[in-house]
Amino acid sequence: MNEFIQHTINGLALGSIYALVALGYTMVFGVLQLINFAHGDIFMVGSFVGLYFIRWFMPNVEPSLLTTIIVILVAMVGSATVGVIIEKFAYRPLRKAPRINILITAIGVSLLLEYGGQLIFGASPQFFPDILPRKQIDLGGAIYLDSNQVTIFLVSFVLMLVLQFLVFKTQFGRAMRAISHSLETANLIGINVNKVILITFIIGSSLAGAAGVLYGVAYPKIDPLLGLLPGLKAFIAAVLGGIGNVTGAVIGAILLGLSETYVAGYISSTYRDALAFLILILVLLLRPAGLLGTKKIEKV
Amino acid sequence: MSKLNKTVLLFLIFAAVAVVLNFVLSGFSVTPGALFYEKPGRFTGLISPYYYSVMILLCINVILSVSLALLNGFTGLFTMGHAGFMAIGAYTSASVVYFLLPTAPFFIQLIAGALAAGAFSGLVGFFIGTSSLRLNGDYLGMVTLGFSEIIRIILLNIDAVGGARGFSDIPVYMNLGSVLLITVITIMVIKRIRDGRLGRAMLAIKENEMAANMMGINPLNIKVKAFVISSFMAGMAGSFFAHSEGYLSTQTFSFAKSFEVIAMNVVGGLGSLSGAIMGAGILTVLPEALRKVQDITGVDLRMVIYALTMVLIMILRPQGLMGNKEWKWLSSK
Amino acid sequence: MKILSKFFLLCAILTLVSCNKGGDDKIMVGYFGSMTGAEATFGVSTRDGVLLAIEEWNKAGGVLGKQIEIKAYDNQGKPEEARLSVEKLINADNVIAVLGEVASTRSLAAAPVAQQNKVPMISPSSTNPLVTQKGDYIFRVCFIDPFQGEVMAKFAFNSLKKKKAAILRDSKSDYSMGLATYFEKTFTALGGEIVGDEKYVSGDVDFKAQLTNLKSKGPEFIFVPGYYTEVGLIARQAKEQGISVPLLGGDGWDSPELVSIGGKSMEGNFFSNHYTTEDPRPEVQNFIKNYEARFGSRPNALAASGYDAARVLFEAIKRANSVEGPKLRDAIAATKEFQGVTGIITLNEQRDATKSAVVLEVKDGQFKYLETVNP
Amino acid sequence: MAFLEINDMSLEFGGVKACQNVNMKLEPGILYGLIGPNGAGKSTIFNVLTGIYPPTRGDVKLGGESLVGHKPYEIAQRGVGRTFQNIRLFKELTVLQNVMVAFYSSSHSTIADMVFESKNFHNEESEVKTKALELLKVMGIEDLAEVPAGGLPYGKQRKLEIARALGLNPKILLLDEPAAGLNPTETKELTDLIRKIQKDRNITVLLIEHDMGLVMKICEKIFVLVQGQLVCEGTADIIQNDKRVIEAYLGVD
Repeated sequence: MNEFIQHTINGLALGSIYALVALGYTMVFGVLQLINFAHGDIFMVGSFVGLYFIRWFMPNVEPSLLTTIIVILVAMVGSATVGVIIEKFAYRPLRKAPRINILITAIGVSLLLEYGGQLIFGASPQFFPDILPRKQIDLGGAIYLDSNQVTIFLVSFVLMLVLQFLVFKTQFGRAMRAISHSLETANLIGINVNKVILITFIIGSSLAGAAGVLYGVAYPKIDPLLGLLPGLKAFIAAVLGGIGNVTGAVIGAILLGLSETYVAGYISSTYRDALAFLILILVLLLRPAGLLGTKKIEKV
Repeated sequence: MSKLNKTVLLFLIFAAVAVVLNFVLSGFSVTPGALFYEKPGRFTGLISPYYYSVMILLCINVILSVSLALLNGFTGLFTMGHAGFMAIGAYTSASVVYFLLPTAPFFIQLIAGALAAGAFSGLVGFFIGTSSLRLNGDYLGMVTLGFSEIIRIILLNIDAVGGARGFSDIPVYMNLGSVLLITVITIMVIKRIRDGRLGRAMLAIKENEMAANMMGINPLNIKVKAFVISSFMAGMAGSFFAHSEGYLSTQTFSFAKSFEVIAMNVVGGLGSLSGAIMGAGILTVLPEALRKVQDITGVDLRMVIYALTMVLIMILRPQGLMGNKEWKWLSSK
Repeated sequence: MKILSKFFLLCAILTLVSCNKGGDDKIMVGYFGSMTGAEATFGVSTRDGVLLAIEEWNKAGGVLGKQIEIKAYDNQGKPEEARLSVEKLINADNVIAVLGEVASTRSLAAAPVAQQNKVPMISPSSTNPLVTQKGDYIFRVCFIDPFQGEVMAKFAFNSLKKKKAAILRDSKSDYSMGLATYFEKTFTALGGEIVGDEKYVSGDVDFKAQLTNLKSKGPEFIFVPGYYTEVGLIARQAKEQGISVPLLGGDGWDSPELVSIGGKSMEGNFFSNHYTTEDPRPEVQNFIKNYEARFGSRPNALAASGYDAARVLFEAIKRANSVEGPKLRDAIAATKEFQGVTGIITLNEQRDATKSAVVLEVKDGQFKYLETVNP
Repeated sequence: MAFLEINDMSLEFGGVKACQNVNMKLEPGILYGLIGPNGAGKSTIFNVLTGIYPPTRGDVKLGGESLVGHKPYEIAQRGVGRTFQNIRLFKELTVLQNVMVAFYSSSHSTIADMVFESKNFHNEESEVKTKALELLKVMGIEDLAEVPAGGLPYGKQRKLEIARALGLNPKILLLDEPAAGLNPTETKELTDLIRKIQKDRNITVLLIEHDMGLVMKICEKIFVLVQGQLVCEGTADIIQNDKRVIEAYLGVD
């Protein structure tokens, strides 16, 4: 039983990391209907921006909440810049192209960031410094909770609420939803489509940047290929929850994190990734709209 | 003269050309093995074994690329799981030859291996196809990617085929002549399917599935057929890969391999058979040629250039190098 | 159309041109490794070790009066690329010997090519026994999985006096699987007990589920025969899960990054290695000093192995007084008590290095020498 | 018993009633018209007939057999050909290929036939080609046979759609606003053509059209659909004098 509780805690923690990445993923998909393969790599860029910022400007800083917030903000700016460049130079020229072309471009951009990253940052894994004060909480019965796990869980939950507000309560959110419904119509009713998409990219990418730093805090080993798997997992999570749906992304991510941890705990970790893909296949075949996808109105 | 005979004649001409080419390139050896079904032991011909290997790899990539073109280019099914079918083919063929026919003559191994690989891969293709072809566009892509990764993870956990250690000591017997011949046959088969009623139905589905449906065509049936044919060929390519490498590891069949085949189609031009061949040619030769660049720059820029090419082609020339056009010998008239 | 065919032709010409032959005044040595892709760090470190050896020898006048030149090809971590690059090294670049690969899978893919062409191949750190069984031109300068597995089993049982072990192995890595298997064999033969056996996949970052399971089995230590890329995180997460028993591992741990990633959680863990930086032998101290000067970082085990593989080769060329395949092969095979950084190397009948292993403890962020285990 | 029957058919989308209790009986060899204001559900009836939407209630029968539950391609194979309001051609295929596609289900060459280019294959291909060319000739676009369909002018695309539908050798032809977007000359030409085809081949035609003049001129019997309900049926004279029809068209406007 204790083991089960520990697995559950770990699964929730893993899920909230996926959720951080999935939120940005689902935002971009919601507006552009594009599987932004490069999202995982923008997330990687966020980690590295954070790392280099710490190295250059605050090498001997003591772990504190303030430091973490500063690093996160810097990483968000860095990632958003990359996101904007990608949207302007790679995706915008293809706005009217067949979807497959855009998807292939996304794959190309993703490969470019990964291998470019290896050239710039080096291929070796690097250590991400401890910037967040952490504490081990003993829950008794040999069950442990790490303060980082709680932080990340809370951050993803709060971000979800913020996004939810943004999408449903603001002028910008209305414009986003209009574009998501139909790009042409949105254009006709006077929405500046390019601007809204650009802002969506900025939000999505800076979310990825924040996630990148938190990922570094949780798993302090970062390398240029780190975005690949979390990117795919985040996509799976988003599909599971109903792609384009903010709440769905978080729920999907938590469910994915939990099931992966249970499989690794009770069956074999070798099949952990296979399970994730199996979930993807089953969801797409049996319920392509995802768990929360039925309510069309909720679609971003 | 009936058309069937013409096909046979064409086959014989191709075969003769392939054998002569292999003969001249590899080593002027006249044993039946060296002529038809063995990897030459010594290279005294026009090219070194390195180029011989590159050419065999090129043929394998062409088979992969044109088989994907059947799905991607002609039927409009975007799949990202070609590496999975190749893996099934490679491991099936290697297992059949290694465990069941270790002492059989090379040409029996070749045929049995390739057929078993194609058949099993086609069978898996049938099941994946029937279950997932209701989906369209990127979702189909993601599902096939998922299947392909699952196949890879399962293979990694089968100890009999080496698991993480890899499958070694697979008999090596790939001969450029036979691979070349099979490659040309594959191209012709796909060309002829494209030009027949099945191909027209595929193109119709790609253009407008609803209208095709209203013209009495069962889209699911056609898509499954395309899927099975394509996976059969990818499986065969896997078989040739296994027996030209002599060694298999699941690392080869990650989704990077699937992307590579997609890139071949894209570079050449989606929807063009000639484009698929050209794309395979460029993406096989270019990385090798870029080794020279590596000498100059000191760092390996190959993968970066590769990725950049993919993006630039999509932006500047989305129809690929060939567009919809075909070389004369592959055009439908 | 015309432009297209021209482009095609250009590609073909580029390939042809890219085959250049080493001049008579140079000795061409080939290296192949994974220098991009997920395992890039291994290939790059090894290449740097090889480069250092070449530069040192060239500064000292080269070998047989000629300068040594290296041709290094990336294989992106793919076995088929590994095979192709060795084909190119041997047939197009006419190298006299090939150095590589780290991963046994890629050495296994490439070895038949070297064997068939009678060009010696020395693997710096492929530890699977099968590699050198590919033929009499295939060598290695590292010890093999069975030996290292044995070393740690004996160390745990005899020196640490622990009886209950758990294993956490990398199911995607042949190296890790091999070490775990031989560790298990020796440890149970000694009378120890394996209470838990879990797997992960290299590239994973979350090991908590496996650690939770292992913890519940109450082992006295956990054997983690993986690479430093994962072990640092495993150690961290083990502590987070309240696991306080030591972790044991193999030479894949040896990297400065291990301690920076693992931090305090790495303290008190043990691993077997080829050498210790405390070794006062000048080979070792000079290597560390020069490597740091040249590449700005401390060398890891892979760099040291690459360095040794290259030097074993150059010594053999010198002794053979020839670069011809068969003569060179014989000279390499005759390597005896070579003073390598990673130990005193003697190649046995199976063309594997027999050399002693050392056990190191992580203490205050340093790798402290504990004991030497002889084969 | 009528040749094509729609019995008490209703179709709802999540509570929205697209069609309500529609009853239609079509006899062989007659040209029918289906008219009604925008959004009356005319195309929806076509979509039910061709199997795109299964009806919520009621039945559709062709030659006494129910079509409900059959897939669109099965219904097409039974002899229901159609064109689309928003043209759906295979744009990248040539005009000739477009028509040849329709012969898919009536031809038999196997994959082996195609691969070996057997005698069967060649005979069938040339037969299909001849037939397809004939259809193009009927529609007067045979000179464009090798042009990609997407490049045709609008009017010709409409004609090609009809030729393609005829390739199925249909017993009943459903034409969804074939004259939409055409100028008066083209409309006149097309009208004559439709009548000619219908007479020559002795098939049933059901025509949706906005152009009242056209419908009144050529249709032997007309159905009027208003808000998903059939309000009137009969000859042009009856329709023109029906109160409900006048109301629907004039009164509401």
